[in-house]
Amino acid sequence: MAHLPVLVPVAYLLASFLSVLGGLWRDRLGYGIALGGAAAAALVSLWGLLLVLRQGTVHSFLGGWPPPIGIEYVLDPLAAFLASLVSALGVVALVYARPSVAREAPEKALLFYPVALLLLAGLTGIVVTGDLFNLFVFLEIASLAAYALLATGKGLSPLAAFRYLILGTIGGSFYLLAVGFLYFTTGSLNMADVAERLPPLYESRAVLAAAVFTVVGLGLKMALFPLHLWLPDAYTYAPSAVTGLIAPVMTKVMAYALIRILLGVFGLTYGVEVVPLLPVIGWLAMGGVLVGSVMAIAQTDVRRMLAYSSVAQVALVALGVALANPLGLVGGLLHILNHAFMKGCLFLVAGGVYYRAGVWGVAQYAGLGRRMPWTMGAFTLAALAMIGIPPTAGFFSKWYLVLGGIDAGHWPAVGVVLASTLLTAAYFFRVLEGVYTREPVPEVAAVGGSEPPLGMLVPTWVLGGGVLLLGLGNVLIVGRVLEQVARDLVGG
Amino acid sequence: MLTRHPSPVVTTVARLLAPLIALFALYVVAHGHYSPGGGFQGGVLLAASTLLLRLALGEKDSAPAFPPSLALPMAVTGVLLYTVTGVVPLFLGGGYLDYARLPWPGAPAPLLRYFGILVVEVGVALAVWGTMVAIFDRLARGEG
Amino acid sequence: MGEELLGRYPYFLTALLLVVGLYGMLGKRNLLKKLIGMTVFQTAIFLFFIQGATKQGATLPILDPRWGTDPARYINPLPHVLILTAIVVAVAITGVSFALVLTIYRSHGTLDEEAILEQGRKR
Amino acid sequence: MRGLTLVLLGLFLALLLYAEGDLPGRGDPAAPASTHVSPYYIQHSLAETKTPNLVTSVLADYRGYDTLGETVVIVTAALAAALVLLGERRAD
Repeated sequence: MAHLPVLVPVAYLLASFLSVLGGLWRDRLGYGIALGGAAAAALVSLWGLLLVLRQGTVHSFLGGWPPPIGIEYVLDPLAAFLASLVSALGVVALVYARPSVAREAPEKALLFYPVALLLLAGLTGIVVTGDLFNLFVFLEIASLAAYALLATGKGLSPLAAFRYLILGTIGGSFYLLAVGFLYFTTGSLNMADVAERLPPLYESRAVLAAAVFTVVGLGLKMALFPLHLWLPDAYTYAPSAVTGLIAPVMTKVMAYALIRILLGVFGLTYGVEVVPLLPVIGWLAMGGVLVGSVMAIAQTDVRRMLAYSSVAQVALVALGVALANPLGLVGGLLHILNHAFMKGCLFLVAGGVYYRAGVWGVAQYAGLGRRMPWTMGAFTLAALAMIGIPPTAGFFSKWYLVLGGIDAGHWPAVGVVLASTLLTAAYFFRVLEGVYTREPVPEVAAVGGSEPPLGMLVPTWVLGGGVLLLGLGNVLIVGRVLEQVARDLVGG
Repeated sequence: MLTRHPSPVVTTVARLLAPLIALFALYVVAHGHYSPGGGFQGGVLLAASTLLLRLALGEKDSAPAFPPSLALPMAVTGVLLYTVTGVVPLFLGGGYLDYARLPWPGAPAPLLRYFGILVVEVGVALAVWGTMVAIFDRLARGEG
Repeated sequence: MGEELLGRYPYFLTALLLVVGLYGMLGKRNLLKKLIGMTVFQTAIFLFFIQGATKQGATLPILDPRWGTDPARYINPLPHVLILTAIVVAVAITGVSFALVLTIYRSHGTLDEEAILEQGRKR
Repeated sequence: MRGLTLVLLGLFLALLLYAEGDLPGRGDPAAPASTHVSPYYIQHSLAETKTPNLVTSVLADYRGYDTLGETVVIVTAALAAALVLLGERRAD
């Protein structure tokens, strides 16, 4: 099967549409199809990863037309790696969503899963495509699904989703403008073809506009500081099943798209020597790490704290890319993986606590350590990983980021990564201190607050265990996948 | 909820026009190979004929022409038709959406592509028609 | 310079429309006005692509036996295809945003962004 | 806030006007977009797909996957709008 990479998004599409039809007929059938489809897609993408590692990049020509006439799918190690990550986390989030949606948004259950699958289809489509315009189409599929899912919460949730829709549409449209400028100057839409035709045009002002619009557009989508304004509200008011699905992967896939286009199409020479795009991204990212972390300390709502923390962590990924050397890029890419597991686990814990105790506040987490030992154990593990305590996953990505910073002689970046460790410790210890040393607040004590159902606890611990396993297995991931990828993209 | 327009002129003209619009829409879908047109344009025109009935007759009286509960399944069926048309060649040794590998023995590749385009245009038309009506109905009614 | 400006007037008008649309999205407080801005903005992008598809001395991209398959005779079909896709995407976004606006109006009774945020804080 | 918006809009317009200088001439038959990929469609569409309308053949065949994505987008919109309004009650 040389056309394997196509199957990942298409499997999601088929499952999603069948799930709508099945769900209209029998409620349970819809969920069953959705979960089965997500599992199948995850298996396919893992298989694809193994295949790619064994025999190199797989190209698939859609419609049988070779590029640049037609659209091509490119499953290279990085794409296969990200597709596996997205689809695996998708399965976890869908398992978790069943009890969570039944509690937080029961009336939405019918269409929740099909739209969630469309989100995953869009994200995997972005990951494997080798065509600039096709990326835009799948970007919008993912975004539309995300707007709707984020709007299913209570209170200000629809408004937060609407603001995200406006800013997200600006981002998508800027990207489309960039594609237009690239198309009219090179005459092609295929990424590899454009990359080949671009070097003689490096001095072109239209190419400069394309680069700037790409960075701003995808920067908006990935919530790169100072374009992150939509993110905290959107994550705070959404149901926890939605944040559990979107927070770990969505902004990361957008970061991947930026890496792909900036390094893969424009090329490192353009981003550093012709126009100092990467250095600018680097300084913005440093601002994002500091501002996001400080804002996280100031929050009283756990979800909001985690959302600001996401802004800081995505900025760390961007910082790794901006260092423009293999070590930094490995750090950034490893952080995509690690942060997906850590932040996913934390959001799932927050949802589990709400399920049993009905609270979101940092202060109300007091005393939960004794009442929900397993849930809070996962929280502690993920929090330690976020800070970067050695055996856990978070340590290694920060380690590579620091090495990359030293390698580039970029001392401010090194300082920012170390500072982010301290700031992250500050906001997590604030929560952990209450969890393990204080008595429960009366409102929590009144409702009891035992462990959430297994359907939520198991996914939480799958991610929690993943944080540990990734820490132990990082040598394997870096050695087998990321080092090669980083060398291909930034040389050295 | 939309209600029937009080003027008989409006309702009668709408009932006369709707089938004509739908007929023209079918022409636009089918003639997309030779003139501007195709699935999207035709689908939107089909939706226009339905929405004209909805606006003039109200939801209840126009339901026999297009039941509201049909819209979403139709949209999904349309896109499913497209997706499955793409999957079939995959099992016959071609790429995804490679119409030249559609299972029709003896037909030359250009003819297969010609008909492949028609099949997906029909799928697109169904999807667009269903979507437009589904969104309109929900906005007009204001609930899922 | 003057001649080039005249030859390029569609591009400049498009740029102006883009700015108008962006202003609507960022500068207005009413959610529906933001949506109007969004539609203008997206339409301007369509115009940007379409004005770039023109070719001097060529006609619309439907093959005509009189002119055969000479590429100089037909304008570039690719931007038209891309924009057909982009139009559909824009319609889809508009549809979803209407649903969101309706929900917001139901629960808050207003479409003024500041007023809604004010309500949200009070709760 | 308003001042910031105006500054951003000014920068946006400035970039668009700056970029204009290096775009290929309007309607130039020698522009990259008119010479690189698009002639293939014009020359081969009839032979390969029997379809004289180039927009249709590119839309549904050469770049058919984009069109699938586009159809998915529109169905996503239907599902998304339905999801947003699902279970909402009228405020009357």
